[in-house]
Amino acid sequence: MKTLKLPLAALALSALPGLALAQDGPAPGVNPATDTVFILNSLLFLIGGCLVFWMAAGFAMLEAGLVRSKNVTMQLTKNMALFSLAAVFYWLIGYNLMYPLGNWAVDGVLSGVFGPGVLEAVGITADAADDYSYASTGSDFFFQLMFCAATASIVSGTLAERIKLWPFLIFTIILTAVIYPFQASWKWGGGFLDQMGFLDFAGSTVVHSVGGWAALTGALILGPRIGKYKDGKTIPMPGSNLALATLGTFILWMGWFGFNGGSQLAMGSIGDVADISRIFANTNAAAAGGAVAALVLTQLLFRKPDLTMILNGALAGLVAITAEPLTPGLGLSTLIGAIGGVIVVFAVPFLDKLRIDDVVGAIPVHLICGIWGTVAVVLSNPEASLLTQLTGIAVVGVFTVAASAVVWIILRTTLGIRVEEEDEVNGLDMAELGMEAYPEFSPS
Amino acid sequence: MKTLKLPLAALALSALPGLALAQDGPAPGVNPATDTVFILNSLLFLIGGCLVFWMAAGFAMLEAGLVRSKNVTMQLTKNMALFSLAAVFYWLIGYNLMYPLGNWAVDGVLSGVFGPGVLEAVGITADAADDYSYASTGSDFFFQLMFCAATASIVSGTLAERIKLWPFLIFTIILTAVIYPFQASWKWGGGFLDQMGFLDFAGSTVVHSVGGWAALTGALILGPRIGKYKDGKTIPMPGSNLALATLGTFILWMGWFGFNGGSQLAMGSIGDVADISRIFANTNAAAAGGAVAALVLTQLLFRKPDLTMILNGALAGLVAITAEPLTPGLGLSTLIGAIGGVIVVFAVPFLDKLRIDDVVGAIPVHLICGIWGTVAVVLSNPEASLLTQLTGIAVVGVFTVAASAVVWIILRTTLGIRVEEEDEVNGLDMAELGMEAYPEFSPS
Amino acid sequence: MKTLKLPLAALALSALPGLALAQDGPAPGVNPATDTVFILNSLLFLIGGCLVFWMAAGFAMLEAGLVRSKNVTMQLTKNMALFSLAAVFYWLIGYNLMYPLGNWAVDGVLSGVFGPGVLEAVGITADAADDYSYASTGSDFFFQLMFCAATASIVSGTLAERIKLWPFLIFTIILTAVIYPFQASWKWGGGFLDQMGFLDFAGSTVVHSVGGWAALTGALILGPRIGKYKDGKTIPMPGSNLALATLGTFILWMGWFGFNGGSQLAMGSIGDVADISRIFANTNAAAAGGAVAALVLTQLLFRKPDLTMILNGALAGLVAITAEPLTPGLGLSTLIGAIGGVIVVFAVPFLDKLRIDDVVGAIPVHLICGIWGTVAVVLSNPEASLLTQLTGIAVVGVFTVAASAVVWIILRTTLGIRVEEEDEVNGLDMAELGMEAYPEFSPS
Amino acid sequence: MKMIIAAIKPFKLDEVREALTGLGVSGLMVTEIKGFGAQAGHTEIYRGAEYEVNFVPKLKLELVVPADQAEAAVSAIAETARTGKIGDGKIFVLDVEQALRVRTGETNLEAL
Amino acid sequence: MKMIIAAIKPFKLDEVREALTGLGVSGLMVTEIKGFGAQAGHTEIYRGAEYEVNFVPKLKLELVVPADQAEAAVSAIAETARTGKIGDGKIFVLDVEQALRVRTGETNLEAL
Amino acid sequence: MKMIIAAIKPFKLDEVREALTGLGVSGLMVTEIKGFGAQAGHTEIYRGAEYEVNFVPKLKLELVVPADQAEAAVSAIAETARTGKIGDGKIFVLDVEQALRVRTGETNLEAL
Ligand SMILES: Nc1ncnc2c1ncn2[C@@H]1O[C@H](COP(=O)(O)OP(=O)(O)O)[C@@H](O)[C@H]1O
Ligand SMILES: Nc1ncnc2c1ncn2[C@@H]1O[C@H](COP(=O)(O)OP(=O)(O)O)[C@@H](O)[C@H]1O
Ligand SMILES: Nc1ncnc2c1ncn2[C@@H]1O[C@H](COP(=O)(O)OP(=O)(O)O)[C@@H](O)[C@H]1O
Repeated sequence: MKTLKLPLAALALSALPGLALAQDGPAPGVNPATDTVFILNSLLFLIGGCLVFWMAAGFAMLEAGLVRSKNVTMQLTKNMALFSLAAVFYWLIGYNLMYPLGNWAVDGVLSGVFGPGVLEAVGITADAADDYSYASTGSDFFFQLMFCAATASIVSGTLAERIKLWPFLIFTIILTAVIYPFQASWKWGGGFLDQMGFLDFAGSTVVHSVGGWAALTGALILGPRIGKYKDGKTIPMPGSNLALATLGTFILWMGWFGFNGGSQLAMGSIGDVADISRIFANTNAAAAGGAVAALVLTQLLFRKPDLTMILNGALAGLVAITAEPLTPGLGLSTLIGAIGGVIVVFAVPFLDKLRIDDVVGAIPVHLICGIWGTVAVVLSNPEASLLTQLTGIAVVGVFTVAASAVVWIILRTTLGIRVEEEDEVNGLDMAELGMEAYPEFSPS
Repeated sequence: MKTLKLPLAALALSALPGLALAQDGPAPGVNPATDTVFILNSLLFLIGGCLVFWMAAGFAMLEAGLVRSKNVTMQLTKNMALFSLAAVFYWLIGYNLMYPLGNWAVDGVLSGVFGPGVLEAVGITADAADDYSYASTGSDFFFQLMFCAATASIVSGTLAERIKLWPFLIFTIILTAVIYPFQASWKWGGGFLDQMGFLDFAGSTVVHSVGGWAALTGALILGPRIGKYKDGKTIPMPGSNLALATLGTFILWMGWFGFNGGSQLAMGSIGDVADISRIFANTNAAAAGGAVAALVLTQLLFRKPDLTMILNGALAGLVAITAEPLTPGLGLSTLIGAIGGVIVVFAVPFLDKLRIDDVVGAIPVHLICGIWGTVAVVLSNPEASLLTQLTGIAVVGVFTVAASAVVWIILRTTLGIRVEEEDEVNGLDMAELGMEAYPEFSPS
Repeated sequence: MKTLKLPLAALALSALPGLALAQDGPAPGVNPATDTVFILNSLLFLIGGCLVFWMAAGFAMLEAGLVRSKNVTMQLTKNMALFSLAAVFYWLIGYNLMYPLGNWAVDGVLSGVFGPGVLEAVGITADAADDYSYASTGSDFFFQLMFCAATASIVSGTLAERIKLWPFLIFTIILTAVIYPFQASWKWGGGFLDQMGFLDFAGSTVVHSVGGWAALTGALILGPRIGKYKDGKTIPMPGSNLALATLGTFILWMGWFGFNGGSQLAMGSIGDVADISRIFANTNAAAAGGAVAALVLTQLLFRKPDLTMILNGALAGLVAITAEPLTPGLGLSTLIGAIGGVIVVFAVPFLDKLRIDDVVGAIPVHLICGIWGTVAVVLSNPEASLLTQLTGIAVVGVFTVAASAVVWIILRTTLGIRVEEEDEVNGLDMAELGMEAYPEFSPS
Repeated sequence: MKMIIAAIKPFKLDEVREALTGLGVSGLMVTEIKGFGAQAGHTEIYRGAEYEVNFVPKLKLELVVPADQAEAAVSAIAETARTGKIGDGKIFVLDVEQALRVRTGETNLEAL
Repeated sequence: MKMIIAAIKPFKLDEVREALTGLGVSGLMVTEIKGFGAQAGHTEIYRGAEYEVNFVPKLKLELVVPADQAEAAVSAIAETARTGKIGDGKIFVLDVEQALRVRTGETNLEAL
Repeated sequence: MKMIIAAIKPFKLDEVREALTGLGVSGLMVTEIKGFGAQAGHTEIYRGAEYEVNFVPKLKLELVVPADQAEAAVSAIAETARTGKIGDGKIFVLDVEQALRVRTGETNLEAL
């Protein structure tokens, strides 16, 4: 996801100039060298996509651990459902909206390709490949779909414990079918943000801040949970299961290797695989930096380390490095991540001060650190311009907030988005689903 | 697992005709091109096998989440033990029973190769490879073993909360050593089902329905849990931890990419890797389709979505696409999965009506949707014949039910298979293991 | 990790003699054949490293499940923090200390390279690769880092429920920055243990016994938990969540494929991939052997199978096969693992008899079975000498115990390492962190 | 009014509740407890160490009934909770001086 | 001395505790219970099977107060726990014969 | 007969149980509770927000003993549960009118 699909593919080809001659070898239609490039690129997407898929489980566990037990079934249901709906609607609409492959309805702004994504035929040869110099379409689709679903997962955490199931799912559909792919085409589809030089390697802005903006907009329109703010004070509502939350964080951390590493978009040359290696190492360093920063800072500020902040810190580091996991060294990556961790420790109580109720800390992690990461590209990538980065952040932010606000407000005025007060107090699990996550454990 | 091992390997070779000439290159014994095919094929099995291994954890978590807390330690113990025993006995007996490699004792029916599986020597060259045109034997064994273990995992869920540990484990041994590999040789070992054109890409019938039939037979012989059916009504016995059950489902979903993708059995050509990509995308689409169908249908039928049905729905979609994850498009895959989801929502209460007590819904998911998936091959694969598919389903079903019934009945009349009534009421954990899974949580 | 980095790389190259000629092909700087070797080797490290990373989550879940609920948040915090600190300090100090690449300060004993690890530049070509015949430095660093972190994870389990957070983390820093890499250089950095023919394929001694020795030293200095031994009897303190513990074990089992498989250090030839396949199959067999042995033995000895012992048994099998997962056959691997399982069942109560309080059984699993595995190399590898193996075990043991003891004692006399008695009784979660893992569940 | 406190085997809850409802008992408080009594005392082994299991899971029921209903309620519980095996439980009766329904402020017999 | 036993809705705990502290009540025991009463009885569906939900989560408070404080404590609980909706809970008062503070050995009124 | 209700520190359970068994007490009901009392009240921070921890984990013991054993049982609990630190707990004694053993139907003193 270094850049859009087609140009990169062209680049990959040009990086292997001499290979063409192998074509006049004896096996018609089989060129071991460039075939291998195609295979390895596709393999990168399959492995990477699998890891990013796994992040869906990470979000589910993180969120299930950070809500109160009376809302756990609902949170699990939302995460299962949102991933599945994303899979359906990104295929039906989003994929082609995101990758016009040069066919713009409005140049650089709106894809001219509508309708479901279509894979290559079974058993293709080089001639039949959609893009022989790149990778199989199926692997690309699989990989890209997972990014779209990740965006939606971000929203569910912030709005937990008070939003109605179906309105939330309808928002998810619109987010994954339209909002996410529409803006993503501006960068990764080769649109105007890409053309102006905006850099976002794996999506600090395109994925994370978009999820964060949608979550923030929803949180403002939805309001805080009952009892969260009282007499100017924040009332903690501790998560029901920190073991699950920690598991979720480890899962996300693991999945991020696929998220950032797969965004190299190529593994067929030694340069590419060495770059992917840098990305893996840097991604890990940034997560570690974020966790350590939050550990130390909560000890200093609060006198006791706060595990939930450490988890958020690791994720903050991961989001922060996502816009540029390739060019920084290990030291700078650690630092970029650590600043992410610091941001989170201050941003979580700050949002509370603004009475913006973000149940799992998704806004600090994905939105604020997404912005930080996008800005931080200028620290190591000489091709980045601060102004362009800020422009990209702003354009995506304004669009996502506006689009989300419209959808949220329509949903609020039609179906309503907030559960009944009594249902919220008793928990969404019994009220909306009639099913407790831990029916035998003590009633809450 | 598209077809049996040897023929396919031959096919893979023939697809790369021109590569032979590379042999007269300068490096004696090293042929970069075909070596790479061997490496990539083996790598596919290793990655795929690792993912299918992971499904063992998925089954364990799903089942631990869906039983009552007083039986959780037992369910975990069964899953750990069954996987380990499968590893031992598939190696000792099953692997060679399943892959006669042409040496039949009874032609097309019973392998003539008995005894433990043997791997290639350390540090082989092309000449020493068991099948240079295919993949390393170790990778193949590793991959196939995981399928065998998955079959056994299916049984443990259905029979949970009332079956004695050791009789269950003895059944597992016989299932993994004999029943599964014996019937699997008919298709994947190149036996009579394969010869008659029966198609089962990754095992809707060979794996899932076999596990399902064995589970069904066991459930009939074992009877329902005490108190499950009273005065013609079904008494719900809610699972103790839906977060674990959801985690298990995500794990299984992830592992299925290896299950179906690895069953392409080759990754050394662009056609193969593009096919694997299709399979990944289709597998994901079917799971999503199943989950969405169950979500919508439980909302419509029961007025509230049922998370446990959504989880079953996703798995139903996965089982349904397993017989043919390659040839359908994304739309058809989604549909095949969705029908799986619908099946599950109706089949779960239907089984209850028949007083067949299936604790985790394994029979609807693996057996009924396994049949559905095997039939659905005809929707997209022109080589499939409905009659042949039905024949395969029936042959495997009759054999598995008969063999399982014999084993279950012998076990019942010798060791007994059902725990004492009091032990069942108090929970198997204290009675059979003297160990609670959550000793500090509230007593149940 | 078969042997040190450079010599092996040279070996890998020499194994592909004929490939050199490809260099005079037409594409300057691109050699499909050897490039592919570099790519596949790096890919092995990336996939392997990812799997070993995942083991960090496994340790966290295993330990969180085996401590009492009042200490779960602390155990999670320690595991998150130790991994993150290991990532920082192995980079800052450990990596170069471990891999002198021939630059010794004290020949064969102490690396002469100090300072942070540095990766290759972005977008390298063959000429710019640190070691074109091996793999990318980033992938190597990523892989090696995970081994270092695993060593630290072992310690946290043994010392759980009574050690102060910060002193423990300071020990972790010293362990990962100095103790582990220092001794690891003797074998894997090409130091004197390697030169004398000591064999430890993936680290039964270099990783597992080191973690185990450090844990044992800590346990002796720290003392047992309050109330663990009373009137000459051992008082069980059952783990709070066996589902988590089982999940952790499955995660570790999965991660071990990367741990042992990746230690082949090369995947670019058919010999290497077939060896990796052997390793995967053997690793699985040993784990299964360990689990089955513990299952059967606890049934015989205690009349009821003990799930926590079965989990330890699987891990014991994994540790035991780690010193030599390549040369044994499947039968011997199963046996080596099974003996590990037997060891654990006897060693756990034996340590209790000595009043050495090891909360999760890490000393039996990692230390004792690490020794067993290192000795067992002689059973299948003709190059191994029993005396040399014992020498290696002893040298590493004496060093690690001495170094750890110094650090633990300094920590004890300065900061203190043990929490207040009252805090221990009430649980570390409230006392040291002010945060419960399961705040809504029943008070403990 | 009397408060009846009963320790019963957990799986008997529904049966007992139905019997009590049949008598017109209108409310109940159920608590998960660990019971110690004649039933306790078997030995288990955890990681090789023997220990006594002293407590078994029970449910405690508490219900307040008019004095004249107490006898019938005690009998109903005793009959439905009985399995004849050790550990069936105990029933105790205490005097209650006052009762109040929060929602309405009704007191004593009207509150039940 | 009197023991006041109250079943209340869980989310009312903090309010009730504050009201009681205001009266000078010095201690409290809180238990998570399942309550059965007029509020119970809605139907849910689990995996296609209908069932009655008979029990709802409640908290049980137990506090021992000097006899002359009992009235005030009962009122305080009743007022703060009231939502006016079904299921608000019940309060019972029992007589206590003796009290003892473990730490000091103080007894009866001094022990409270 | 008397019902003794005691709130104690959780880690004291085994000691107290043994002391009671020594006296011939035959049964016990143990409940996990959250206690509010003099001990409560420290401040913690969760995600940057301060809050008071008002409740601490305690165990509640309930046992019914013959009237003449009550004194001894109360003393036994008080002595073994005492640490001398705040939060050691309270013991209350209530009168019990009736007792019944479900298994046998025995009543009152025979039922204990
Ligand atoms: N004296 C008592 N005071 C309070 N609870 C008791 C008493 N005796 C028994 N119990 C409760 O009743 C339960 C059943 O009693 P137990 O002695 O085990 O069986 P049984 O009543 O059949 O003799 C115990 O688990 C305990 O909870
Ligand atoms: N007779 C009773 N004895 C003991 N507890 C009772 C009794 N009646 C009600 N309760 C408790 O009070 C709670 C509230 O009572 P309920 O009848 O549901 O509502 P309301 O008090 O508003 O009529 C119940 O859940 C139950 O725990
Ligand atoms: N008046 C009371 N009524 C009921 N329970 C009480 C009362 N006072 C104290 N308790 C219980 O006793 C426990 C210990 O009391 P606390 O005041 O904290 O310490 P101490 O008894 O040492 O002064 C409390 O947590 C609470 O559960």
